[in-house]
Amino acid sequence: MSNKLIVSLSPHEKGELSVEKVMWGVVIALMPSFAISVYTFGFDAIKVVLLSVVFCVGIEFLIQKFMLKSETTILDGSAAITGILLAFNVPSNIPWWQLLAGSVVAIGISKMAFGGLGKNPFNPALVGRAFMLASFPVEMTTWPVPFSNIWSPATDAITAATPLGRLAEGGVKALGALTDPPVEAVDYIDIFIGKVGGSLGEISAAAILIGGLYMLYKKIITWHIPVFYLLSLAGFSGLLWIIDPSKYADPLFHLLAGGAMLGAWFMATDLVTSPMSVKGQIIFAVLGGLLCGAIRIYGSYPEGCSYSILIMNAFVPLIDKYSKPKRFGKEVNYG
Amino acid sequence: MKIGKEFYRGFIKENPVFVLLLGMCPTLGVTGTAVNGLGMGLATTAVLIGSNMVISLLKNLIPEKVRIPVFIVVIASFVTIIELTMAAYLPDLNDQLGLFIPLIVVNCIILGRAEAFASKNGVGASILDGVVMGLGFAFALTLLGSVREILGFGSIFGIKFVAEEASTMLLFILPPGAFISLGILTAAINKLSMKKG
Amino acid sequence: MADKKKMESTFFNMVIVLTAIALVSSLALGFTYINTKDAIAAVQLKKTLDGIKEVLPEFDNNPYESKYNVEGFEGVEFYPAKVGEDYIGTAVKTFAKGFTEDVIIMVGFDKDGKIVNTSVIQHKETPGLGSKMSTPKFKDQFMGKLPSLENGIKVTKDKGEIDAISAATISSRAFCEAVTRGYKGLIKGGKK
Amino acid sequence: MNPVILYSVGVLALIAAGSAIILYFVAKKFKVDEDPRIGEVTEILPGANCGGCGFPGCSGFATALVKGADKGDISGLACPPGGNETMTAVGEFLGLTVEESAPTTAVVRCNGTKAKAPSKLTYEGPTKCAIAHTLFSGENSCPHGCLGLGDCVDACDFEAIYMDEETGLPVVVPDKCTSCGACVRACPRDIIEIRPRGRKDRRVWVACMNEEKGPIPMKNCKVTCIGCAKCFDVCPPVANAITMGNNLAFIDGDKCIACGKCIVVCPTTAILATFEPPKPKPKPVTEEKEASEVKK
Amino acid sequence: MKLKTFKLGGVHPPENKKTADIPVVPVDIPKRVSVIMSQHLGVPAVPVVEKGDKVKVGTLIGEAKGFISANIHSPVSGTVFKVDGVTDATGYRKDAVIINVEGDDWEEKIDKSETLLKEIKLSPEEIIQRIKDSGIVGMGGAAFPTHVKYMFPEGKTADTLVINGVECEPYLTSDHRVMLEKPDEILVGVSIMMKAGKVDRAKIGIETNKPDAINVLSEKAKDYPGIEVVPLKVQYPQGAEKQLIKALLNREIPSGKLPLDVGCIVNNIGTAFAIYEAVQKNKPLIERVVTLTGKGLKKGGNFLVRIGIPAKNLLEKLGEEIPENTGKMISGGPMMGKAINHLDIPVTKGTSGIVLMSEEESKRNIIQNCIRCSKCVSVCPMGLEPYLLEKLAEKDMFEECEKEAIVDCIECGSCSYTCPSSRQLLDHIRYGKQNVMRIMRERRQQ
Amino acid sequence: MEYLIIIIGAIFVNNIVLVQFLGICPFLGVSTKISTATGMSAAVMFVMTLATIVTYLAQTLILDPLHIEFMRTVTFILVIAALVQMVELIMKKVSPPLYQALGVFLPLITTNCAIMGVAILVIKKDFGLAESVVFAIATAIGFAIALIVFAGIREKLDLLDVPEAMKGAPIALITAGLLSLAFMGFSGMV
Ligand SMILES: Cc1cc2nc3c(=O)[nH]c(=O)nc-3n(C[C@H](O)[C@H](O)[C@H](O)COP(=O)(O)O)c2cc1C
Ligand SMILES: Cc1cc2nc3c(=O)[nH]c(=O)nc-3n(C[C@H](O)[C@H](O)[C@H](O)COP(=O)(O)O)c2cc1C
Ligand SMILES: Cc1cc2nc3c(=O)[nH]c(=O)nc-3n(C[C@H](O)[C@H](O)[C@H](O)COP(=O)(O)O)c2cc1C
Ligand SMILES: Cc1cc2nc3c(=O)[nH]c(=O)nc-3n(C[C@H](O)[C@H](O)[C@H](O)CO)c2cc1C
Ligand code: SF4
Ligand code: SF4
Ligand code: SF4
Ligand code: SF4
Ligand code: FES
Repeated sequence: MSNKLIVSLSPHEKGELSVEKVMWGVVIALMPSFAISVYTFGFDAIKVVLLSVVFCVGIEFLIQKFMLKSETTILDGSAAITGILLAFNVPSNIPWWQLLAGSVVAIGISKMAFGGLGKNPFNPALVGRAFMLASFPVEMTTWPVPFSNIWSPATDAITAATPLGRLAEGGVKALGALTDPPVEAVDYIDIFIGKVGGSLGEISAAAILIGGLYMLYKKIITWHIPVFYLLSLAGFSGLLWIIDPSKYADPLFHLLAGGAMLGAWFMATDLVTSPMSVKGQIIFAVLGGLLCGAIRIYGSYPEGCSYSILIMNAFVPLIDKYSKPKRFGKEVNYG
Repeated sequence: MKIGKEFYRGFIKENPVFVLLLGMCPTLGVTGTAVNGLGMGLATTAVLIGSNMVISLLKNLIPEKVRIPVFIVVIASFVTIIELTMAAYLPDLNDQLGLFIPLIVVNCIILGRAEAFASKNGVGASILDGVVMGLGFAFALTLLGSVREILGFGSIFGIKFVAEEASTMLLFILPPGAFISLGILTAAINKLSMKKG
Repeated sequence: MADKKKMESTFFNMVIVLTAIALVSSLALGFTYINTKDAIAAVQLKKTLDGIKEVLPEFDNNPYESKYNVEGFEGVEFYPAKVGEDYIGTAVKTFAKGFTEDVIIMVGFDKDGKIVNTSVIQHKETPGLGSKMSTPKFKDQFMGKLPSLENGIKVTKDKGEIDAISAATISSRAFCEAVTRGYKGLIKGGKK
Repeated sequence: MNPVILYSVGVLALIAAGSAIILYFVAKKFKVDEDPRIGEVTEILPGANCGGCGFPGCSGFATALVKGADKGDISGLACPPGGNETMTAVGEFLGLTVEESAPTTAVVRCNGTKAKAPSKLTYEGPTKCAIAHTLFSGENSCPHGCLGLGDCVDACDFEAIYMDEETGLPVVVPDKCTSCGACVRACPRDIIEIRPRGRKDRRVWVACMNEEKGPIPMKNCKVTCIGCAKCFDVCPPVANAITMGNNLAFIDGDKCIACGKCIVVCPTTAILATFEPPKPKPKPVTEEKEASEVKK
Repeated sequence: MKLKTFKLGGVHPPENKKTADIPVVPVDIPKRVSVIMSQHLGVPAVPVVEKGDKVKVGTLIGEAKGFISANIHSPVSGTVFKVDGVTDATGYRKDAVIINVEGDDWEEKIDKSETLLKEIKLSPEEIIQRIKDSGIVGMGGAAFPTHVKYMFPEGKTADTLVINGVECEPYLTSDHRVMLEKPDEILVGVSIMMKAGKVDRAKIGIETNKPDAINVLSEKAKDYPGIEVVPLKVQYPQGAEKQLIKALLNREIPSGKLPLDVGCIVNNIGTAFAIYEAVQKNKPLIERVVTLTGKGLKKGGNFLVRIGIPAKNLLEKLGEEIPENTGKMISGGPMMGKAINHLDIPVTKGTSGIVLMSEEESKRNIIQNCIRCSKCVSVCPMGLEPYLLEKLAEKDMFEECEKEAIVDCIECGSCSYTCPSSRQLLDHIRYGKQNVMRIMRERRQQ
Repeated sequence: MEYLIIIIGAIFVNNIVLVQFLGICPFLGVSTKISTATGMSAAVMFVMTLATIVTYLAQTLILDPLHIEFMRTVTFILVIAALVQMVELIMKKVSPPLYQALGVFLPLITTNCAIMGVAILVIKKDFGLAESVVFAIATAIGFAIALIVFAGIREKLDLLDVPEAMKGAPIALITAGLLSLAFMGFSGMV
């Protein structure tokens, strides 16, 4: 025995989990959506995602190295997730410098200013997106038509209305053949597998679902947040739809269209910015779903998902404070 | 030399905005452009000088218990005078600053300086304090306004330096941008003064 | 701390000092007011007239004084303009809900109902986006157009003739809607 | 006169007079009976709120002082950070005299440096002495020695104590130390002691707290006090400052005359001082560093 | 059928019970043993022998002092060398009686035979007195003086005796071996305890990773009225008494209460065996089964060890050296045990095992920021929020710690074990808990 | 319906702190703890409602008829200051516990733009008395929500050691900015 013995308090055994495993697991879960986006938007999709990841990871590295002068933790994968998700939330023809500005806000202001991984109250990718949306509304709402110019990089922006965009502008009529003259009806199968315009990562509900199930299987997330989020969104929109189907879109549409799926599975579940107790997570998800529906239906933004999650992020400390996990020996049972 | 030191105090060391965090509402509310910031800052400076002067003159006549109401009346009078003058002669700026002009009356700096300085010091010193603090405030507002204007509009004092059609980071003109820019500025000033010790 | 000369807080002192201060300051205010009153009023009037002037050809009456309203068009104001006794057109202050809140504009119609010019009076649209309503590129499209009575005026997306501001169809639409509302009101009220 | 002016003057005067009347009654009926001296004494105090005086914060101390003054006696109350100056000022304000207390400073009573008491174990866990103390005797196995994790450093509000990287021991900077005692309370091993600074800043103290019998601590640390009582024997009878107990020598700072004789006789160099001891008979001196500690 | 277990939290670390099949062998008595006077929870015993006194195996050498304390008997025969301090597992010095061994001469009253004595002759009060006299303490780890558990406060009664055969700690197999090798003795012991506690049913909880022990005991238990063996799902910390009672009886001990408050007495399997020996054979607690194991050891083993024998003698008996890359030695299991400084420390009544861990096993991972994954919350068997308690304790916010029920923590370590960021949760929680308990004590005294 | 629009508008869409920039000083100053934030919110709600009523009456009954609207600033601030003092007095007498809970915040409120701002806003918006009261209450609720949520975040950040240069005001401002960014989601809801 050559070395000094180690002395420490129990437990001496350590578990298998690590931050890296969790984070890279999410990256893997995001790959199906990435594949679909490449299939739909081609080279641009690869370019935007790569750039965004490089920006996010790079900014984190620079800040840690030169401003915080702490150890760099860029390999833990969280900045990569932020990068991918930020890219997933923008159109594929976004100019690179706008993406850079978004990354600076996402990583620099919303994450590193608070001290890095785990300390940020708001979801960085969503802050980045909200920042870009407010700053560059033109570019952020100009979606290239799917399958056009897949392999030739950014030609002129050709706008393809997203399903939610059509809803916001034209009401429920704009979705189907009810309009006069009729436009092509929104095909639910298309939105499910991703043959529609929109941000990179949100187009295919199916791919997101695959990734989400993978995370469930790997125990990276629990089912509560996505399921309750989607349920409450469906419930809210469903109620209105039952009251007046000619005015409001049906709940299935709300679930499949836009960022609801991406948000519910990948962004509302962000560990750092969601509540700790199961009860808290349910409150968070249900209110988030309601807000998402309300913003979509009554607000001026066609897509409420990001804002609903950001708003709920703000409430997380309060939820944490007032919804404690079930304590042992609190509700006593004398069997 | 002493004056230089005073100005350092008002602009950096005891800057009402960055350091004392007073008068935040106008600071955030009207700094969409550098001009607005400057206008607001100067209006506040004018009130501050006036109220400091009057209060230091009256300081021995004011009974302790009605101190605050007297101060408030004095300040409010100056504010109204400024308000009316601006409405008459600077109508555009007045429109831009809107509600925040009458609210100068509740700007904590003014009452704060009245309490902390003018009611204890002579007229000359009080006027100097008003000038220094007011200009410090104006400086902060102009700085913040410039930063927001540059980032948000791509212009400075109304002079555009990017193409008319180019996208700029509009967020910085919106409310969140106000908070964020000020946050970053105060952090920078923190860092500076930390280095200086 | 213990300043000897300070006035003591007796009832009498307090009331007197406070009232005296109030007297002095209200006097000061009153005089300022009287001295600035006319200037302010002039500025105000000029602003309204300038708004009307911008959207109508030369006139020599005071349209502000002959302002009228039309039933069914609450919130829309009509300012008829004349040269001498000849009616030359009406400036209409009208509105419609935009991206965030109401967009308020002034539209000038000549005596045939053709649009002379438009100007934005107040809006809360996104800067750099909806706010482009006041750029000539957008505004000038309206000059000389005669809105149709049943359809008013519309953006191309709605099969109309106005090119919307890119990525701000909602604002553009609101603008058109406001013009249409003004026009319809003008017709209903019977041009004067 | 213009009616506008008349109206405005009237209205404002009315409101102002009204407010003044109300305020007068506020002031009269609900007078707060706080002793104004408390606030003023608080102003005199340094405002560090360190608790060194034994009261909750400076205002608590001020209350106690004023109460004491009413009884005509504030002796026994002292503000360590403010020192005599502050207490004299307070005393002057309250019209009382304050006895001068000898200036004091904190000293570290362990000299088990990394070299003298090499570590045999590696500790893994939070860098808090209080936590390590509950776990084990320390990396160098001395159950009375410094754990070197710096609770005392964290406790000091005045940056008067820092960790020497090389020795692994805390070092007090006497000029910054206010004798507030926060470090004393923080150290789980009672290693830090507040001692008189001594005349001309000359202090002598036993830098060891080990209560074991000689040979046992010697295994862990070369500079441990073995309780041999040689210092006790040389201490001049005029001073008689040294007491023995629990296999440990203790030098009473009030009695010590800082002659430095004990330093020379200590077989393990467990006694430290802030000055060069009188020339000893040539003796193998190991690494000067510790002996001349705290000279800066 | 769904296996019983507790509902809230829990983890399942790798079991590594490689010594489960190795029979217990006695360790030779060395020339000198040191018997520490504070081997149990509570007030240390007071030595009642002096230097030079002759002692036999079973002679009382330390007397209980105070209500919660236990007698200590000589584990060997010989002469008292001295009464002095020895360093214990943590490096602090404790009072001990050091005895030079001479032969193996037992007190006459002790029945050394192997025969099984089933008939219980003593009355409950006599049983409790015997337990007390024999210095029996809990063998489950905490070493709580056992007789105290049977001296019910006024107005309290128990209805169930819970026997803890869970041994949920990884590596350790001493309870497992005792169950396999002494099933009858255990069951008699349990019957004695039932009589002492005036209860008519006993439940023995055993996790299903010990199927042989479940089989043997449930087979034999048929002959003993009121005793039931309950297989439990494998999950740590099932062995903690609150969780065990929850698993077996679905009763929850309220915060701050004892098992007796829900009508239970909990004792370890080894305690049952010790009680059998004390009551039926009049043999005080002078030896126990200790597991010596570790990945680096070729074999490892289970040993019957007299109290006071240095731990290194187990290794000698095994015929192995300390593995080259040993990084940590633990007395007890890897989840709850204490790291020890060297192997010269004497075995005590509470030593259930010695685990040697390699350097990489024992090095902690780099601490990262808490990512709020809530894993610690979900594994905490007490329903606490370890991530929060850690932060509050670190910042010395003891008032808030108290509000967050830090004293409920059973120090199981599940949270630290699970944390993906390798945060030192339990370390800080312990610190907070100690301070909160101190504050509460001070408050009570006022 | 009209009231609903006023309420939602004042609480969320045009939140007084996050969108209108009024009452920022207490928002930054009294938000380090949830408990104090709650106390402050209650005090603001109380005073804001009262002040709005009183200033509304002052405007419609005194200033308007006499055509001395230019005296608004002076009158309002005096009335508010006097009112706050009076409330303090009455509260102390009638309900000491309430005074304990809210009283400490009262002096802070005199120089709070939010109170004065709302008083002026209701005049500018031509609200009736009932509408003004609803607006004042809703605005105060908006203030309370922003303040309490913000306090929650800050309480949490206190435990988390943010970088040295960001401690205090900078991080509070950035958090407020992000909060305001999140609240942009409500835009257009009325
Ligand atoms: C932050 C933000 C601000 C916007 N502001 C406006 C606006 O002021 N006016 C407008 O018409 N559309 C605005 N929009 C865009 C609308 O949501 C909508 O996408 C657009 O009007 C659709 O019109 P298009 O068909 O011209 O793209 C904004 C969008 C965002 C994200
Ligand atoms: C101060 C104290 C008093 C106790 N009193 C009793 C008691 O009266 N009855 C009882 O059954 N157990 C009593 N216990 C024992 C505990 O319930 C528990 O079994 C013992 O602390 C060991 O628990 P552990 O091994 O789970 O840590 C007491 C423990 C302590 C620390
Ligand atoms: C986390 C934890 C795990 C425990 N695991 C066991 C165990 O596996 N076996 C056991 O007998 N006691 C275990 N205990 C101790 C029991 O809680 C309880 O104190 C013991 O069974 C009482 O019996 P005793 O007094 O006879 O030792 C554990 C305690 C804790 C806190
Ligand atoms: C399940 C899961 C979801 C995540 N979602 C996001 C996200 O939506 N946006 C983001 O920036 N980071 C996300 N991350 C990465 C990381 O948690 C995040 O960057 C932290 O908020 C940074 O402190 C996610 C991580 C996990 C494990
Ligand atoms: S060194 Fe100790 S006694 Fe001296 S100031 Fe620091 S904490 Fe107080
Ligand atoms: S002196 Fe005490 S508190 Fe300071 S480092 Fe040493 S053990 Fe820790
Ligand atoms: S050690 Fe305490 S806090 Fe951690 S899981 Fe166990 S009971 Fe919960
Ligand atoms: S398990 Fe670790 S990382 Fe996860 S919440 Fe708990 S302390 Fe934080
Ligand atoms: S400036 Fe608005 S509250 Fe201080």
